[in-house]
Amino acid sequence: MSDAHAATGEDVMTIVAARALRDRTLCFVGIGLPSAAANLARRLHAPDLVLIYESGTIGAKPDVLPLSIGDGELAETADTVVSIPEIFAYWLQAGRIDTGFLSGAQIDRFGNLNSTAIGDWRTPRVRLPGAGGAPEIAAHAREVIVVMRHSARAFVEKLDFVTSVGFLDGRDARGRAGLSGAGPTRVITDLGVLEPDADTHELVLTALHPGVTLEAVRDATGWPLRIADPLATTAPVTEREQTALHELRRRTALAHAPKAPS
Amino acid sequence: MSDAHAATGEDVMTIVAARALRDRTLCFVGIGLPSAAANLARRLHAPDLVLIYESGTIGAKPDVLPLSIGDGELAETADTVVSIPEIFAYWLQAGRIDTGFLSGAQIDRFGNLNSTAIGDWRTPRVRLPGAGGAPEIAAHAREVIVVMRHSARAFVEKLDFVTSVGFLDGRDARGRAGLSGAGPTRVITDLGVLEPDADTHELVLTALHPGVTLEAVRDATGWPLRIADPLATTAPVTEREQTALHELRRRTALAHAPKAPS
Amino acid sequence: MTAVLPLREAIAQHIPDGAVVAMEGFTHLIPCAAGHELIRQGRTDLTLLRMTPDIIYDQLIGVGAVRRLIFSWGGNPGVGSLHRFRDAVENGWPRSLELVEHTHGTMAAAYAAGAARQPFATLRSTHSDTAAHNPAIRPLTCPFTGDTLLAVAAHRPDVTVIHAQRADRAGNVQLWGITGVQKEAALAADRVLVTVEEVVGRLEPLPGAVLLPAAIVTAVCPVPGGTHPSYAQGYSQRDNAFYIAWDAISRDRDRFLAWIDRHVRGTNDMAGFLESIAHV
Amino acid sequence: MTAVLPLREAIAQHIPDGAVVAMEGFTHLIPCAAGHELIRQGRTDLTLLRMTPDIIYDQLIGVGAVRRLIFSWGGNPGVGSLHRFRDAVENGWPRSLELVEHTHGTMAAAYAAGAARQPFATLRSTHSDTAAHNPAIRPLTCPFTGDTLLAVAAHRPDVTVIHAQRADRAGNVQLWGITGVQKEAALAADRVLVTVEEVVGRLEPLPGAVLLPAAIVTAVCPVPGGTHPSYAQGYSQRDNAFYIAWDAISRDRDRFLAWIDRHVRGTNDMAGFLESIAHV
Repeated sequence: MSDAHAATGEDVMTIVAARALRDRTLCFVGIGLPSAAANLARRLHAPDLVLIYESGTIGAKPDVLPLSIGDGELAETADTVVSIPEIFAYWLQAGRIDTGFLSGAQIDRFGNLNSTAIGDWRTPRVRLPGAGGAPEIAAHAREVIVVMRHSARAFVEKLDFVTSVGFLDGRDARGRAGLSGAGPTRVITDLGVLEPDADTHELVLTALHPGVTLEAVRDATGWPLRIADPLATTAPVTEREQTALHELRRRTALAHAPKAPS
Repeated sequence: MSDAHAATGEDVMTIVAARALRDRTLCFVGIGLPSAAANLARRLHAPDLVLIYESGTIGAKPDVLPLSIGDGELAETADTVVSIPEIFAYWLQAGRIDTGFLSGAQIDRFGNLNSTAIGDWRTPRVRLPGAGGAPEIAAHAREVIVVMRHSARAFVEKLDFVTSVGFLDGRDARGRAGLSGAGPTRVITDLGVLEPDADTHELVLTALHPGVTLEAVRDATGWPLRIADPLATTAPVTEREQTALHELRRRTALAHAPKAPS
Repeated sequence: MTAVLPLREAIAQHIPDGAVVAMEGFTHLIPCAAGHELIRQGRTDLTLLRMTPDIIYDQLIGVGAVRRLIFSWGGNPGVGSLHRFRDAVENGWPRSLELVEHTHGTMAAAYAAGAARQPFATLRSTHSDTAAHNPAIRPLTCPFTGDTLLAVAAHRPDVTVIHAQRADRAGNVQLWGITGVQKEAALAADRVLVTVEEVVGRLEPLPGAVLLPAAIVTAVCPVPGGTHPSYAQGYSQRDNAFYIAWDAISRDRDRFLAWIDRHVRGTNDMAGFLESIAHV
Repeated sequence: MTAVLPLREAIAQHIPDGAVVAMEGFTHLIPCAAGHELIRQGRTDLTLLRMTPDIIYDQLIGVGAVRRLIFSWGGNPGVGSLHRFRDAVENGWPRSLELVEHTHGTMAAAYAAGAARQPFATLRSTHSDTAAHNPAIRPLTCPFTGDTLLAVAAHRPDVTVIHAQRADRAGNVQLWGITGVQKEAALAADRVLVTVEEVVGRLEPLPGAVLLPAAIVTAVCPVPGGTHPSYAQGYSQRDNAFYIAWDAISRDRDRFLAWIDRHVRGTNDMAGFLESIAHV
């Protein structure tokens, strides 16, 4: 791989997330990295991945990455556009989504996420945007992929607010709560990949990205992190993956560049 | 009025029902006489009457009378066509309908209607089509106009089955049941017009159609009928009304005549 | 993903004896060809759902294919009674028919709840006796106002069958005109069979059209004219004369059975059926 | 019936201080001109509802017009925080802001329940703490399965304001593209104000278009470009640069107030606003 195309942490997260998407499945997409990953997967191994954005566009096939969930191109290229109540009731709650992406300001060892507030909800130190559709994705998607940067401020012992549930307090808590989806099956960070233990459902580090040390991951995790044995190394980013991602970003930047005044 | 255009009982019911519809209101229409009355009103005094059929067509403007609730012309001339769940939840239950029409095999003195079964529900002597949307019209329309032929078999002391509620057992029973609409504000028959007493909500004969005797109405009513004092006489059918109705029926017959084989 | 296959195979594969089947269509787009195919294949013990069972359900009931009917209005629209339905309910002929009776409001809400995979829908009570006779409808107290509302158990058919104007080869389905409760009925089912007027390369978007994504469509079966005597807007006209004629055909048990033998069991498919009734 | 009138009059007539107002739009078709007009007319003590409060709500919060916010996601889409919203919640500036917080699912269901005039909607629990902090969401036991679901009290705004592409002179309103929750929000309200790109003689039906019948529309106000910096598909482009620029404008209290004085209070209408920001 040439130096000009060296993979950043964001690149690796995006590409590893894209790899996790199977062709001909339904993927619920948010703006930012999830959208990049899903659209990258469409250009690589999953041309028939069905993209559903919470704005109601089913089967959107954008040529460049949307800047917002409601970009016109999503509606124009979709198989159909339905209302928000319909997306949430008939598609998400109904359990039709194969894969949902989530992120958050904080995550705990059971994959629960906070995107609401740091500090007390009533008098927060930092007020975050809030739930959006994340709790529905967390509860109802058949599986959830969490994508977030690894840091001790984000990977915390205890959440200030549980916006979106992972495995609650672990073991069979999620099943007992009547949640149909499998929960977060992997957490992809800029350092590695975490997956839930089959019994306890505690997140376990299962892979390190190339060049990342175990110590770096431990330092960036706010709880005593369990490590899989053997611990895998993520397959390196291929030139094809890196080129496809750069090309997608290049076209996106071009399309969204401010127009000259008319 | 010429003999060729002598008004039948059906004509009088249709025309008196049409007169009851105010312009620029929303009318929920069933096939048959209600549809004829509503479309006649559109051609007489209520050109901007909004016709809503339970098939989901809002603002249908058919040129001839539809043969079924789902005729293509209803969809083609409507302002919009919405789904059945939407018509029932967002329009009917929401109380947006000004006037709904109902009929039935049986009616009692409080305007309750049976269109389900004669005899026991499990082992009926005569099985009727059933509820359809009638109970929702009865409960949720702002007012209901009942149109049915007067006979002692139909105007009964006690219903075998209450498909659609009028004033339940009278007085303030309807209000206590939490029903928002005003209930049946008039019952138009081929003999006259009945309206609920303001206190007891028992149906009272308030008008006789021209040429009909009080005795004929009493004979055709299965309970001791209360008579308003003074008792009005329905304004005679005008030539304009009769002509408009005949013209509507003529065009309808022509439009629905079997086509020659192609 | 969606299979495009002949109706006969789709019915054979997906609708066994005893299945719970919704064949929806609100006057428009009634999937009659699929009903005939169930009769030809001798399917029995079916639980059928439909808001407005009409002629095709009268036929299925009349041949004894139906054990239970979940419905809200059973008549021959604009004509009168369904005589086979009445004979089954009033006289148990050819077998007794269990009724689960709704109003249109509760029936539509039950499909919508099924489409959303929640156990029940909530709506305002109409105080109809209909609800009192239906074990799938129960009172529910509003936790905010204390009002009594109705809870209606969700419809979750094994299979929903509908007819649409068009599908593409990927299995996306497009229907327009009066689309009734078909979207909800399809989304409420485990499997969805769709007969269509035609399969096209690309579905041109149309005003008022509903699109069912291929992801929820199990099988698409090309059956031009598959709604007869109903219609498909843009493709066929409603055969009003047939609705009227059905009254006499269905009134008499022997005449009905002879009609079924000749026109349904005696033909192979919708084309054969349409040919056979054209020469009566 | 619907009145066609200037936005200034519609706001003056229909939105008093203290009103409960939903100004909906899901990234597309956000009724920003109406928000500016509320600021110009000095409206205060408003309860505002919206699934995705963004820049226009940030402005209303920043000038102190809002007492209570009912919402599910408050951010500058694709950019980051809403600084005026954060300043109100974190520091009570310029006044404290009461939050009633939903998830998108409960928020959408609450509008749908309001549209149907039933006291609450039912849906499956997501076990989010969000519901636990919202008194308008309570547990509900399914009378069939015993499962615990959520009951969400209906949204019933005094006024819903939306922006649409077109209306006809009778007051029928047509919108297309991403139409979000606007139909439900409109049907849930007592009064409905609609700003439109244009009023036309006849609304040509379009694929994917939603039509709101005149019967539910209180007033139509022609405001071309009334969504800026959002967009109206077929009429305008999203001003992405403005969303990015808003981050710096809104981060500082004084700069924000100066901006409001110059571009909102210092202009008479959307045309004036667009002119004023074009020359920055």
